[in-house]
Amino acid sequence: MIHKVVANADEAIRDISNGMTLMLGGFGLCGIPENCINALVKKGVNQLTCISNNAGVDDFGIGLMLQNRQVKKMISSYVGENAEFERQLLSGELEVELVPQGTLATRCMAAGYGMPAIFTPAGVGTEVAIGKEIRNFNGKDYLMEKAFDADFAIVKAWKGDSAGNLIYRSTARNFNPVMAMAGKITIAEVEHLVEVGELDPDQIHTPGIYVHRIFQGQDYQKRIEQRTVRSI
Amino acid sequence: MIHKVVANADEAIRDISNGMTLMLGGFGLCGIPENCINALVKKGVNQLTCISNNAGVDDFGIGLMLQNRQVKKMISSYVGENAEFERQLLSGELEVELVPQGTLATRCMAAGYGMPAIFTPAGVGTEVAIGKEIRNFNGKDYLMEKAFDADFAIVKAWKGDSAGNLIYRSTARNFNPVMAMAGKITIAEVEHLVEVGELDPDQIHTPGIYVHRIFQGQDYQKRIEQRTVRSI
Amino acid sequence: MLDKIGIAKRIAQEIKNNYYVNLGIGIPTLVANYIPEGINVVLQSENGLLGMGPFPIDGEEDPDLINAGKQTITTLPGSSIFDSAMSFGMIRSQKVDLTILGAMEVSENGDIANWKIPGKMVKGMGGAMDLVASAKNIIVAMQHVNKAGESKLLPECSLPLTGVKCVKKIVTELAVLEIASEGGFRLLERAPGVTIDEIKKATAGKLIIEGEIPEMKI
Amino acid sequence: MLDKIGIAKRIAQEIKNNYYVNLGIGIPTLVANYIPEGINVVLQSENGLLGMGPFPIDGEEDPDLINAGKQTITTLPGSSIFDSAMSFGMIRSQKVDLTILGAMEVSENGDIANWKIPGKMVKGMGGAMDLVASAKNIIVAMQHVNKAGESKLLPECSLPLTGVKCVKKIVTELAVLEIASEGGFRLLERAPGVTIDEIKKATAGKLIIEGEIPEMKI
Repeated sequence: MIHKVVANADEAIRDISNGMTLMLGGFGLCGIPENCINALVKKGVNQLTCISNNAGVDDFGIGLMLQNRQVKKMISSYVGENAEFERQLLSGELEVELVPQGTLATRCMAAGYGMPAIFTPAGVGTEVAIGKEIRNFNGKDYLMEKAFDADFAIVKAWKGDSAGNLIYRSTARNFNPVMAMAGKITIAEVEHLVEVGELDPDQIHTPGIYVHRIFQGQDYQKRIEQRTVRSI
Repeated sequence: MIHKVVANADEAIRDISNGMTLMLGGFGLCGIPENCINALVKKGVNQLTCISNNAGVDDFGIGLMLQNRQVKKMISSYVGENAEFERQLLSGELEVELVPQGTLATRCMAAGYGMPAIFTPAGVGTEVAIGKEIRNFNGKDYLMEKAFDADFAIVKAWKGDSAGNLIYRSTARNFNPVMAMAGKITIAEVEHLVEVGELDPDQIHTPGIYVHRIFQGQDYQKRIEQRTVRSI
Repeated sequence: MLDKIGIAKRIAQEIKNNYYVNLGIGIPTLVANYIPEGINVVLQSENGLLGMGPFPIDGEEDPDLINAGKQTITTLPGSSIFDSAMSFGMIRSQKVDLTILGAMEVSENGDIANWKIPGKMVKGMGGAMDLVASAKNIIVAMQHVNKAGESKLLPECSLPLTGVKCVKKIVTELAVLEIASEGGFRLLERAPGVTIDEIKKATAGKLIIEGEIPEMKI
Repeated sequence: MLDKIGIAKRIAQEIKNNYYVNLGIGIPTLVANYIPEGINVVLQSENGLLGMGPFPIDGEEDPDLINAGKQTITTLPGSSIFDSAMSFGMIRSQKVDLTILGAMEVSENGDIANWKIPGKMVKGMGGAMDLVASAKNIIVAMQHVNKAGESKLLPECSLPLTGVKCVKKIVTELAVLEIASEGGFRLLERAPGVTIDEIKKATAGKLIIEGEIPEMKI
């Protein structure tokens, strides 16, 4: 087996440099690579293009990178939880490309599956379609959307082994598997790093071939954005 | 939960009729829907188009349907284990469309993912490309290949629950998950049918939404095509 | 006139046995509470869950288990988890029977706008564009008029579109309407105590009224 | 002159540490037995397995666990299983470092034919077309001449192609050759005891011989 373990987030992101394109897994604050985001903030690398379904909140997740003015451009589907984001966007400091959520996921998958483009009906007839090729199949119009091209994909998993195999937990899976496949270099942080042989091959969500660096994450906050409970 | 259980293979295939297009899971004889194939042979339905990576062997798997002259056309990637197949093909009794294995899998996935076509470099410059649109992305040529359109997909899983959720075992997974997503109606036969709640939601390979009928299979032979062992 | 719960209750009547349903944020989320007895329904949450259960009881929230509105939720026996690509794969391939979502505007040919107010609001479309582009059946849950008192049922949408010619039915505090195939809002039911004139006044797009219009049964 | 095992041993020297490798049926399968000590390599089997282990011991065959040649195999610690779409996804996205496969013919510009003999053999291409269209590095393992004594290294392939301009290197019983970027088979090594004249005689395509040609070290 090929050994992928690095010591920590700082080592994992050591060669991420200004101007690069990063994919960051997670949906809202669920399943986000907390350790790597903190390390990126500490490192201060900037002019980044970030592909992530959301942009965190003001004081957590990608929101921390926005506060720190490290992000040149966000490619996301929904960014509505972040006042600083909205300020930078309306002031023109931040470029934003809004992408339908399924298109975002599928453009990641396309990269990981070696497919240069995909067809989707999402956005036909809307401003998302502007400048894009439209194609009719069986009487229905589809947009041609290109695979993403990211220097690094950074994902968070529940368990991982030293060969880079990953298992996610519950809806913290979300964008993590499709982004893990899509980076030129993929970094995985995990809550539980185990030895090879401890994970059942049938249960692995991301095969190790897609993962270049893996490390045991520390001090996960796993914040809840909308704590909602029922009365019994 | 929506209840998908039927009594047996005969009930599951009750409305498969002459001239239909079927997808059949499996790779070689590994992970094939043995019960449904036997029921199709018994029913005698014919003029079928079968999409399956392989065509079985003379006396097992899809080979039984070929012996019985039920197949009008095979769409496969590799058919080299079947003398009756070769005879019918060379005599012109059987139409055959040979498709690169990755293209076959991805055309199934495209159907299940609502993508009308995909791009792949497989077959560029070969006779597989004849009549197909070629498109250059980033300096490389790709063929546009269409999603399959199948009346029924018939798959075999290891475990399944009454809501149609499926878990495959080892390399018997192969084409089964991508075909399960692709049928207008999907039939799953399983070695172990369990109640809802017994399968871990994180470990389900095929979510029940893709499966319309499920039943507990009987008398699995699980033949080995190439028994290969090592001396200790 | 209906309140939000009334709208949710009326929409719940549209859910048929053995449906897979995607519920948007807001009123649509409330629909889950009013699904009739004996109706089997599986809720899909586009962040990657089939078989969404109720909110957890206090103290059992799991930060790894949320719905598309980022609310803590639970699973049910028979639930399954999957990634975002598969989630929208099943949406695009029309395995989801019914999508219920909110809107800022609906046009008389079934266009919907619900993701952007130029210069003012830039939250993004999330999964809405994928859902409306693919769903077999789309019901919009919304108020008939906006806070300024202007109709949200228009000849044409003024806001950037989410999708075109896709809405099938609209349930508001005043009425149930369907988009006629030839264009126009066909009035199907009045909310309790609401007159046809009130509905006419609140509808800027072409309103089609044929025969007796019954009052909703909630 | 090498036997099949010799060819497999020579090819095994091409495998670098931390490679993911896909081995075709026949001689390529044998390569797994001769990977040098200290070289970490993970074998991919395109039916859906990373981390292919050796054949099982007698009595431990599992019908659910086979390789792309339908042989019973085993997994190793760190193995993973996936479906056919993901398997070819990782092949197309060039996550597999090296593909080793057999051929009926190779042309001097790197075209390969290995799936069909019109009117005679119709077994199909299996995964070969996907592999050759995408792999970063393709090594062909084959006999230098066919059973009729005709060269399989040709100016142009006569059989239906599997892929174009994709082969990087060829290892036969006589020689190691690479496809020159300007076209032609550049002779890199002779098999033990084989003369340059023997290689010339067996090579119908353009053979490029520059400087001393060393003998292989097996």
